[in-house]
Amino acid sequence: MLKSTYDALKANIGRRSFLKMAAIATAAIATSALANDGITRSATEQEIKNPFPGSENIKTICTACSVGCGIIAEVQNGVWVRQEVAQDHPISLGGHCCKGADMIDMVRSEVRLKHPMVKEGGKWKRLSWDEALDRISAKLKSAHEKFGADSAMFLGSAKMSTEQAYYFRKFAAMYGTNNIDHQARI
Amino acid sequence: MKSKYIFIALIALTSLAFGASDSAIWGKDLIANIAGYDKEGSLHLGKYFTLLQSTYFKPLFFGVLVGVPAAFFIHYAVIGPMIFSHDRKKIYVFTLFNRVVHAISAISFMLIIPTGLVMMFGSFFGGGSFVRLCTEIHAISTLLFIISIVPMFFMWVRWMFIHIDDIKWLMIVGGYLNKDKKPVPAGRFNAGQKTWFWLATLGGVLMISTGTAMYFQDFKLEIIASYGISQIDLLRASAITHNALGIGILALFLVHIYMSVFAIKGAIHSMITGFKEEEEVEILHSSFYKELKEKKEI
Amino acid sequence: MSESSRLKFYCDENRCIGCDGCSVACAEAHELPSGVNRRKVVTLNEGIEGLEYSLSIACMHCTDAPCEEVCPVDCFYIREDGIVLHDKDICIGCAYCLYACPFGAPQFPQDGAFGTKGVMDKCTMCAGGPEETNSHTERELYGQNRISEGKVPVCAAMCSTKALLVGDSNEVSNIYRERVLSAGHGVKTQPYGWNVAYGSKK
Amino acid sequence: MANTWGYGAMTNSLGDIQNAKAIIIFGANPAVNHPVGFQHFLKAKERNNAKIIVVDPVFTKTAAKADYYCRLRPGTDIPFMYGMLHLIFKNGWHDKNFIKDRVYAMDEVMEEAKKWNPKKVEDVTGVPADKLIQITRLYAQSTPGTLIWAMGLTQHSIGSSNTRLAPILQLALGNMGEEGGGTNILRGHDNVQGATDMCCLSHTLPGYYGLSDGSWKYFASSWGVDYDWLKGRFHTKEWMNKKGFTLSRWWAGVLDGKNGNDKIHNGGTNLKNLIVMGNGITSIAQQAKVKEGLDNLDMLVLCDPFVNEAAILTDKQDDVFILPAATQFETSGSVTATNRAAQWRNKVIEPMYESKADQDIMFELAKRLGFYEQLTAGMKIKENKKDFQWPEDATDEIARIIKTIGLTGWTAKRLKKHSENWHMFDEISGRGYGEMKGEYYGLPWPCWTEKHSGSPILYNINRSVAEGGMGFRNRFGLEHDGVDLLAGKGSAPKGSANIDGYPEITKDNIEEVLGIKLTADEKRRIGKNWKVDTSNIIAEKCMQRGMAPYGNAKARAKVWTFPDPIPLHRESLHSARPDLVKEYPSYADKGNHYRVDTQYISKQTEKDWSKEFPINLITGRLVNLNGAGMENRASKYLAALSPEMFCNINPNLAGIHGIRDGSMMWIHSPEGTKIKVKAKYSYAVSEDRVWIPFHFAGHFQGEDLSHKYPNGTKPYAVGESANTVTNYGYDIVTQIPETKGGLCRIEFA
Repeated sequence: MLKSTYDALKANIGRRSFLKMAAIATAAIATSALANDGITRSATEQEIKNPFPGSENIKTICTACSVGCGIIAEVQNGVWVRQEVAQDHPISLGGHCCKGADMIDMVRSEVRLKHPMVKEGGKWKRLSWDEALDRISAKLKSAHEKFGADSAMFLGSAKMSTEQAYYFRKFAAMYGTNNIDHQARI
Repeated sequence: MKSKYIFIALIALTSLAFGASDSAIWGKDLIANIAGYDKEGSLHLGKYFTLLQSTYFKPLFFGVLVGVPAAFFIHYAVIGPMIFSHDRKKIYVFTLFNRVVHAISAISFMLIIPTGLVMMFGSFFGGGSFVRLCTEIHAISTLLFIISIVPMFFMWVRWMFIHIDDIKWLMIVGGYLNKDKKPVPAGRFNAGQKTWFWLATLGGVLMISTGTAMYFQDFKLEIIASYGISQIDLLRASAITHNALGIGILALFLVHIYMSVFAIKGAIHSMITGFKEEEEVEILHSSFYKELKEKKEI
Repeated sequence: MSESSRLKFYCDENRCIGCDGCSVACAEAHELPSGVNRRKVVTLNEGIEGLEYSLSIACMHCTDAPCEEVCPVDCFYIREDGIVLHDKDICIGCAYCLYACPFGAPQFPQDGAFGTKGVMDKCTMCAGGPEETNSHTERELYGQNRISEGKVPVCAAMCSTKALLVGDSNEVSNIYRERVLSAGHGVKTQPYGWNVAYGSKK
Repeated sequence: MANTWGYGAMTNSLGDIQNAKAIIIFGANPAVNHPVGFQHFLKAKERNNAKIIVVDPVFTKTAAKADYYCRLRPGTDIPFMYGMLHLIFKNGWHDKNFIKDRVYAMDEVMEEAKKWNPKKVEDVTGVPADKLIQITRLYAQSTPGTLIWAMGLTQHSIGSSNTRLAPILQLALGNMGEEGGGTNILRGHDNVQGATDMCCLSHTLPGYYGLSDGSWKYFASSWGVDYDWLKGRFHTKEWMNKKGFTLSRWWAGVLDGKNGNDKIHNGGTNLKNLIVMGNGITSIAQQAKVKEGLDNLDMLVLCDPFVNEAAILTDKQDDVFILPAATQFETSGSVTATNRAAQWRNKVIEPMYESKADQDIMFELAKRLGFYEQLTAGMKIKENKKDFQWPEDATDEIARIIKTIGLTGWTAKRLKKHSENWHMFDEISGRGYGEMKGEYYGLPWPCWTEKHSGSPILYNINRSVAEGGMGFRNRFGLEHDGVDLLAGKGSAPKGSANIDGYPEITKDNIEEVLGIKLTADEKRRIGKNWKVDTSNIIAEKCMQRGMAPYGNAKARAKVWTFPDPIPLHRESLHSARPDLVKEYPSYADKGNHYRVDTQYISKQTEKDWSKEFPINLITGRLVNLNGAGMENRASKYLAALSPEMFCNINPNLAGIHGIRDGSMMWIHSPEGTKIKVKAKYSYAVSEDRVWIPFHFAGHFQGEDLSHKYPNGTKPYAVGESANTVTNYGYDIVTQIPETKGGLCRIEFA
């Protein structure tokens, strides 16, 4: 860099230097090294002010693919406020693809289905859980009696937890059919 | 290493990732522009813009803004204004239409130029909402400028072509360097006015188009893209043109005001009433005066 | 000021697979409006054997930042650690910084009627802005201030293949050199991107 | 895979790929589908100078990072692998000792491989002979080499043969049971492995126990219910033992053979009610048929956090229920990653809005159907509780029952401890430090006892059984055609009391094989064999003797119960090479294949499909979307990365059809369906094929169905579903649809 530019820049910094930095040494990790060689200093308490006071970090697992990346969810008063980096996870080492980086949006997406609905006469209608479950089970019951259990098909999911998948299989067995499947065939 | 990226940049023009949004700036041209920045064979516009904007434009504008009035101040003090007799006949030179069109453009100039200067010296005003407001005014008053500049061009263009008088006029700097009332060679419009006309109309169109480009920023004109000019380079070129031309327009705008308000006493009235003093026409537009005489219109 | 005392980004093109993890992590962490891509992943020569590369691009926090030089309202400031930041209260959205920037980093959200552009937004290296650290206003305007919390910028931390590096420029250079050396590809000491744009000033 | 050596799962782990010296990838695109996993591939490149070889019909992002890329004609993986085997055997690169001691019937594979010389392989696969030779030499000589595959290999009518030949290739090179070797199947969804282990599958009970009476009885007693009650729930007893419909063909069960559809065999009824939990059924081949199936249902119930696009696709006007299920972040439970390792997924927040977790929906339904007590009884058995706690008691129930894949060690307490301490494990080997010493991260199954370390590398005889070592499973008898199926002399895992092959352990042979004496009490408590031994005495005794409960046998290259005992090449049902169809015809039609009559040869020879539909159609994934894309298109940031459906097309091919970059085009399928998509020029595909992503829904055959979404639930991106044009064709064993080997015709729209 030429001296004049350097001076100009220096002057600018002198004028507007803004010093809000924190000790980043603790966050130094092999891959995204933020080594402390004079550019950092310890932060004052005022500077480190937690943006989400009283929040807790919950370790959980990404739901996108089978790699099983770790996710740290920062939760404040029962609201998932921020997705943190699971830098010490042995498989993902903090890494995420775009899906994993956006897991929080799966929960807080505005287009989520918010309540049970039924289509009647071609129109969507809201109904309560009780009514929905009563109607569904009545149908399942009568079909079981009239046509046999094999009139039902259960499609589970590889997105369920192991326990849920196990109970879904058990549910189908106890309904009385082997008509149950999910995504993975081989 | 470098050659690899140049090579990539060349191919990248034809085969870039989809999924990148349709933006003309941040879309598929992004990498080509990054890799090609200031490289051999590029237009170097980014570098030139940075250089000009960081180092030259502000001082130049400041120079014009201070220098031109200072020069006139000296002129006014040393030579003083021209004063023409108000006793002789008055000659009707500007129709009502002329005057309305001129008034609109005058208003737009009074809005555009100061707001433009506020933007250029934004740091002096501390940026923020005031300068942002000026930016908006600068853009909106362009509409006034557009509706005045088009009729102005057509109503005066026939007298604005170059004439032998213009060269003579330029040789004696319009006779402003002394107070002698010697007839100055000029037709209906003198060379100074002609320059101002062309700069305000053709230059104005250029200012409007470059300004519009910068205002709307992210669009794509196939006709420009087909010349291999990327959107970002178009914007850079626009900014350079806009600012460079702005210096010229600012300078002549100041001249124009000085002439009409100070250098020629009462000249401004002709744009209000439409009449010029006969003596003023006789001296400052001698060829036009002669012509009128021949036609027996006086 | 020497290069050694500056924080830098670097995207290792041998590792970047174009998964967009960084750009989405950034958008999500800072809750960016649509149309603002502080970070962008671009794949070039797609489908051409031996030539396809992906790179992640954002503000490179240049050593002598051209944006800072051209800004008519002086809204930029450079922190001591080299992070280039700007003040949105001062910015007028003139886009001069975009013209000067070699990386297309400055972004302009659609703001108000007639599709006019608002004030500039760009990568802050997760260091917020001039408002009070970790205040609500700072979060609204600039997104998270992770640096102040002692955390790594979210894009690099969440990079799926650790292609995107951030940190002290020497340190980043070292990591890059190590990778290149261990892969037996010869020595490339200076990562691409730090000197091309701003070193050319004569 | 399971039929080759015992278990059908990824043998090693993602971190272990860093130990590989060569990586060959068939029909997988980890750079897009498993980006975080792919970092280990890239590190292998840097650490070991490992070479990556990609064999794929399209040039993927993985191929962009590879050292060698082979553009294969879709559906010709078998000829390619035989071509490799041909060269390996010819040049003597195979691991002779390994084959002698640990593989059965490799000689028959050698015979078949002789037919596939490089010239012939070039003709069938389109890969130049030189390239095949170059790659084979490299791969055979850089050991250990790991072999990766995913849906590109399995989604064919010959998918099950593909997945058998790939292990055979690894066996021939002796790349099994080694660090940096193995056959590594990359699973798709987050819990494919877990849900498959729990067998949400129509042909078996959880833990791959099958549907035999013995299995049902074992489960009835383990679940704490009366076997006769359970039997009474079924239509008749025989339907207990019959495989059900699959995900890919359930619609045939609704249509009941009408209108020329395939005939069904389903307990005297067709399907009336469909209950879907978290399954994007719009991502199933032949979507027009799926729609027809949906339209003809009595009732459709869809439980999802977002609106399942089946509800949008169907024209059904009544009794379509959409129930808001909680996401996995609003409940907790364990999840099994692709490497058989479990992780505990903690609940982050309470279910939002009115959503309910899947198990709560099941329990509520069970209450109303009158079997809630029976359904939940299994959770109370272990500690004889009055009430249960979800999901911990369910996890423990699974650990108590599932012995086949060794889940005994997977108690909720241990899994939680692993996830809480995930920072105490090594990235590459998965070994624990400090407090977690002696355990591998996530306790990859088989995890034989509550103290077992987990088995990060299957069939590794260089480690003791207690540290995750084992031989191949003794699953197919002791001998076949007079050949001993147990492993050869001296090939038992390290530290084994029995250094040779030995059979699986049962109550009857335990004393003899292990060379121990059981006490009277042990004799009373012990189960009939290791698979049903809930006392876990067999596994405990085996650990003490350094032996695997499932025995130590040979892997088999020949599966005598399959239609092709030795994997054979057969052209796709819709093949672009009619000349090869004659030489390599498909299977005979198969009746009652998962309750549906399924066509093979009759479909293939119905006409010369390639005349009318000359272009290969390949489907694949985008990095920002997952499965049917339902979840990810509901995120504005992810949707913005690919706002609309498109088709990758080579500019030269597009030029012939007058299709410009960015213009719309039609893709027609042999099934008579079509989709309208945006053309995207790409050199990733060659001129004889097009590539489309399969994550979109919301449009159908050119019609926008967006108006059918309930208010405020429309995702940020909608588009044509690729599966509207995927072709007929199902695997002969598993019935996985043939989405990677179809044909199509394109035109300008």
